[in-house]
Amino acid sequence: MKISGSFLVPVPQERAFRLLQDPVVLARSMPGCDTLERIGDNEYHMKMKMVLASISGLFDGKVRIADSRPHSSFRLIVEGAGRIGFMRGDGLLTLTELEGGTNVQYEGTVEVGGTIAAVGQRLLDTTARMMIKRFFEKLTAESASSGAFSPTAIL
Amino acid sequence: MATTTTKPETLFGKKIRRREDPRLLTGTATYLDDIKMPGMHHACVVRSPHAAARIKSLNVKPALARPGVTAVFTGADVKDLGPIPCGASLPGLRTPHHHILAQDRVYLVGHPVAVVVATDRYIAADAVDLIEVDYEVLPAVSDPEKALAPGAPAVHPQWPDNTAFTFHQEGGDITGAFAQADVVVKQRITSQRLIPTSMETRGVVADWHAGDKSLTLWSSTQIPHLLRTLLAGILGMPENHLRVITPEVGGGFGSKLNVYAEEALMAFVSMRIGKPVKWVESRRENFLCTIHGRGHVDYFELAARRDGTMLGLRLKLIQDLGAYHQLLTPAIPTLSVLMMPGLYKFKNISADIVGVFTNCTPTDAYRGAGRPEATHGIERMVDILAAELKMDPAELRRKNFVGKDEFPFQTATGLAYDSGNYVLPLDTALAEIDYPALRREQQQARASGKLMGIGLSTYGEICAIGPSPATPAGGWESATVKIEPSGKITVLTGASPHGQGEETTFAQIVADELGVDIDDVVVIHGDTAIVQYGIGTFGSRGTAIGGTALYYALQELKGKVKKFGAMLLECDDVALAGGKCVDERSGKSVPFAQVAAASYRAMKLPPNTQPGLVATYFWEPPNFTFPFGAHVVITDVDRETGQVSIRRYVAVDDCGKIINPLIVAGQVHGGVAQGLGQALWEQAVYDENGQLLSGELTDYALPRAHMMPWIESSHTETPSPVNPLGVKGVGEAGTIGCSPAVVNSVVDALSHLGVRHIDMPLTPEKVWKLIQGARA
Amino acid sequence: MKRTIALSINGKSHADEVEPRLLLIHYLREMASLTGPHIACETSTCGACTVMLDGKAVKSCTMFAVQADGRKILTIEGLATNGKLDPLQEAFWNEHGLQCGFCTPGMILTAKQLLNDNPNPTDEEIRKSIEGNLCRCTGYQHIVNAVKAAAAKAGA
Amino acid sequence: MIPQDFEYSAPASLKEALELIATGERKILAGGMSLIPLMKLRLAAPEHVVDLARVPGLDYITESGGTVRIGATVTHHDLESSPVIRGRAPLLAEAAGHIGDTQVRNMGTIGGSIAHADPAADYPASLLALEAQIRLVSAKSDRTVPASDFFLDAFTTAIEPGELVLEVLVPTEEPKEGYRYEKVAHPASGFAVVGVAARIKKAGAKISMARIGVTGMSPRAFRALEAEKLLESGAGVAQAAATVAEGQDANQDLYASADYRRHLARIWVARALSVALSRAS
Repeated sequence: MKISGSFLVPVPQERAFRLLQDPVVLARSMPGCDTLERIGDNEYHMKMKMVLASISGLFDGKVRIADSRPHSSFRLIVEGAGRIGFMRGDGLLTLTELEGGTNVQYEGTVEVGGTIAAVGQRLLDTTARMMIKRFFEKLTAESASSGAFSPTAIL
Repeated sequence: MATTTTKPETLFGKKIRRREDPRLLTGTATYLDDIKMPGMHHACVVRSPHAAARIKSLNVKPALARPGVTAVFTGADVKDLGPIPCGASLPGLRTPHHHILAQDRVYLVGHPVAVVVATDRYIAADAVDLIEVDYEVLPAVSDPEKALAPGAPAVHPQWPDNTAFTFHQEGGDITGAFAQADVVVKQRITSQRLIPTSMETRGVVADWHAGDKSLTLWSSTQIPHLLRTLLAGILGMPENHLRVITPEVGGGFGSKLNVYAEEALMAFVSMRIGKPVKWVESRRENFLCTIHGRGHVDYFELAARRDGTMLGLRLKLIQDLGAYHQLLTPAIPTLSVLMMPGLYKFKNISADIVGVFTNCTPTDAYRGAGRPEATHGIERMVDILAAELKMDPAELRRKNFVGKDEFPFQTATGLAYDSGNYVLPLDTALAEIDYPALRREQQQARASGKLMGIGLSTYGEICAIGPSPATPAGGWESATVKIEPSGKITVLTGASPHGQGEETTFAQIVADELGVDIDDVVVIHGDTAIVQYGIGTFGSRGTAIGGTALYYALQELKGKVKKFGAMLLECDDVALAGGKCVDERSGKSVPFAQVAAASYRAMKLPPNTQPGLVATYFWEPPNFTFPFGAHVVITDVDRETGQVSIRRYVAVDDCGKIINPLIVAGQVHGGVAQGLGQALWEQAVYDENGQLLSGELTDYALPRAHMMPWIESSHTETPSPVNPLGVKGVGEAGTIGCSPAVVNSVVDALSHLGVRHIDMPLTPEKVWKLIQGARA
Repeated sequence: MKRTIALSINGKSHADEVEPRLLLIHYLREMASLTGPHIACETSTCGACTVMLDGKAVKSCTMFAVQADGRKILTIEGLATNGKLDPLQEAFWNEHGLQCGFCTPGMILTAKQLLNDNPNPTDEEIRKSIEGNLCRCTGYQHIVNAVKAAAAKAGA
Repeated sequence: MIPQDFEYSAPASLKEALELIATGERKILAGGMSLIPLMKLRLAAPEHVVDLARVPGLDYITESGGTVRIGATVTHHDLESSPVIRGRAPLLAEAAGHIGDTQVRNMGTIGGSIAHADPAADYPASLLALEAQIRLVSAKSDRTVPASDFFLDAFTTAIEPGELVLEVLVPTEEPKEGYRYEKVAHPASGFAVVGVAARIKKAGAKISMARIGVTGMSPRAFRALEAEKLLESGAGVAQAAATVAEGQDANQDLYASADYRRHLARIWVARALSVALSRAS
């Protein structure tokens, strides 16, 4: 499944780039993330509990940052597996400075398998976009300690 | 005793309500999951969530620690058992070794990796979640055309081109036909993957008797005897130590015409734990692990003269095989090739099949098995040609039909069509709908911006599969008929019906032949310990071949009954009527019960006659049968949304002689429903990584009551000369005739917008986009 | 923790200890030995498990046995009275409203509610009422005929 | 097909139910039509399930002072066939008749359905168009939230931990009003690909009030405010309907793309409005 969109993060580009790669910020922003432990260069072990209304599932997986071109782009790869299936998101994030913040353009693919793929078809796209939206909203909240802009979704 | 000897009314052709129904209507039938045995365990299979992966490690300890879990078995435990068999043989066929459980690699989502055995199905389900499998995910391929492209991931590493076989068939002079042609129309036509979805999923109960080293296996299958033979081979067990029983079977449609890993696996488990064990497939497993149907990408080229004379047909057929061969997987597209000329008399064909491995569920025989794809192809191509030539599609068909005096008709694909009158159902159907008036209505509708279409399909099919040379396992069928000492009649048929109603139609045949009350007849099937060997129910063969075997067994038996009757009545010859042997000259009679008793008591025997009244007949058919028909569909297309609605569905089928019109109507309705399913709603959708996205009934759309049109079904009757009953078979007709009629109708509705072809299913969005495209 | 439930099934009282997670369909089939209701999906979409709960058709696969505590259940096994088939069963038989028979128990009980609520339904109403019951064999046409025939007989 | 083990409580009073759900991870079971399918697939695995079925007095439908009150455990079937609903909130009765199938309507409840907030559920469109209110109670609170503030996102509502839906309050429709619920159902799941609820009041030849709710198209059901405004200021149905998808994120799945869903919303809003108009007097 292809997924793309963009989000305005209300901080300057350089800071946005750092925030997006900061494991502490990532851990707080990724929906359901319980723990994020460094296991290598730009690679982290992650445990998350995805909760969406009645649906919940524990995932164990990895977060990896690759092809990092400071301040302008990088790839974020998130993968996890659990009893209800597995998921793998691979997205290229491209940052451009705008007035009032940084536009983060994302483009990539989301793959799922197991029960969530078999029965979740109807809601997969909606859910994936919702999770990304939540991520950027949390990220914006995290960034708010220094900036005072409100987030604007331009999905 | 004097008696009247007027011939009683026969039951052949009568609407007899089914004798299997009382148990089904009251919930007292025994399906597989209804079987309960003392000490029975429950098995649950651990399956791969990945379409291609290496198994790095497998930890079963946490599952074994769960109270109630008896055993867990993995690939290592079964590595020495024989592979799941493929019965098809084609030159150069590549057959991957199909283990019962994955060894070190998985090839499709749902690939069985381990089996958990527990005292309770809830515990088994819990324990599955406790098995830890570490996979190294590998690239997968799910689209057959992409699988053929250079550099595609190899489904089986030893065959990087993903090609299981190529097959060429040619008849006549195809080059000459195309050279002579004024017109050549070409079209890529797909027949999408479908999921058979019998309402009852598969299931197995296995019960090992250590004392006599024998195994009883209940399976929801269409082929108990073949299963027994093949299973004995997989298990390395003497065949006569294995008994296969089919309980009530809740539908099959071809999907249970197979030998599956779980059948061997449950046998293995029962032998290892020394207890009976049950496995019942979940619907998701059914979608992932039971065969799929269709899966064609076809490239057709049809050559014709300007006057509409069709000259030749070329086909390149790409068959999505899935990851493995099941019992008949590679053979199915060869059936398509056999039927590719349809009902038309041109004698030049060329076909090339490429069988392609993908990381998907194996395809195999699903209702129609290769023939719906062929019929869809030729019937679409005829309409495309009609549009090209600006000819009426009915007229073009009439022009090219095999004439009714040309039978038996030798086709370019090597078949001999048995009998037919192809114009008759077409004309009957067109008269029924008042075709000229509808065409006028269509003109007016178009003028006012409305979209309506009239679609025809004149289909032929190849039934009563089939003569033994044409089938991998023998194409005959068997019947035993016994008059018991009490005079009651028992039939043992090698066919294994599962909803088709042969307990009734066969009893009708017996009642007519022996002149007995139908209620005195019992038809038994589906137990290898009781029934002589048989082939099974599939390919519209149950009545045409199994019924004929019964007919011939009855002739033998009648001869014997007459001998005993004549002996008792002290005359030369007797007639059978009213449950009696009657001496027509004296009017004296003796009831069957007395004849039977005398034959078993055997105080006195007619000359050269053995005691008892039993006859067995194994009938080898000399040919297939070739039913045909015309389906006409009138559709209205919502211009704003692309929604297709069926205004009328008229089916005129010719399946030869009809034994029970009620049952035949049911077969037509059900067949049409599955054809409509393909035409409008159903498709198995995989993503690029081999995940089945239409993985449950919440996404895979089966026809529901409110989605179905009223089917106006009628028949013409052209007897088959192939068998003495004159029957041809009807199980698959509705499915084969339906899909091209629907698509032709919708294309007809949109033809003035420049639309020439639409691939199935005709989802509203797809149709809407075509309408939008035409506007742009 | 197991709980005791007491309920009436086909007019008979039953009391059993069950896990809260035990689905009603499993309770009926495994503990009450009533195998008429069937399981044909796991997504509550097929209707093969339909039984009547206090006179209303429900999917017994989408109910825990504990939810049925104190209530009245009718399964297909309880539909015929004193060996005499219900008019719907009789009509399904006469009209060939079944082939493999797997969906039939659920189909009949859903139709039963329809005829209770609406003794003289149109074709369209019949089709809508059984939209939650999948049948893969019949194309539904003979089922519609059967329900109409049963209604006609009741009205006669 | 087999849920994970859980603890089960069947409180006999509302007070007891609210105490039970006040702490911990408790899942409320009403008709079970949304929850149990998820539990069978183990997509939901609550540790503790609180069954509201034994709480007396939650299945009422009453009407007084221009408000219809619907208790949380009223089933779709009861709603669809209730003379009060059919007479005073017929739009809701029409929508209830489109939910699921016979069996689902017999078991499923209005409280359970709206609390689950499936983006393709049928009720939200009608409740938005009817300007209904939802009363939420907990052991410590009792508040009423307008439908427009209740449905926040896919599967996300204004319900706070410890709260449950007690009742739905629907202002009665006037007899002269026209209404319509239209639904494009997914052929397999029966869920709304797009569902449209429309209400129209006329003053002479003019539309004096229009209310439009749309479900299925986007992650949350919404009111087509722009279209309502246009209609009330004299615009035609086509012109108003053309605006409904504007500014809305659209769902997509195997069956229907986002663009097609937007298109369907426009078409069916127009069609629902036409029927509503023809019914208004």
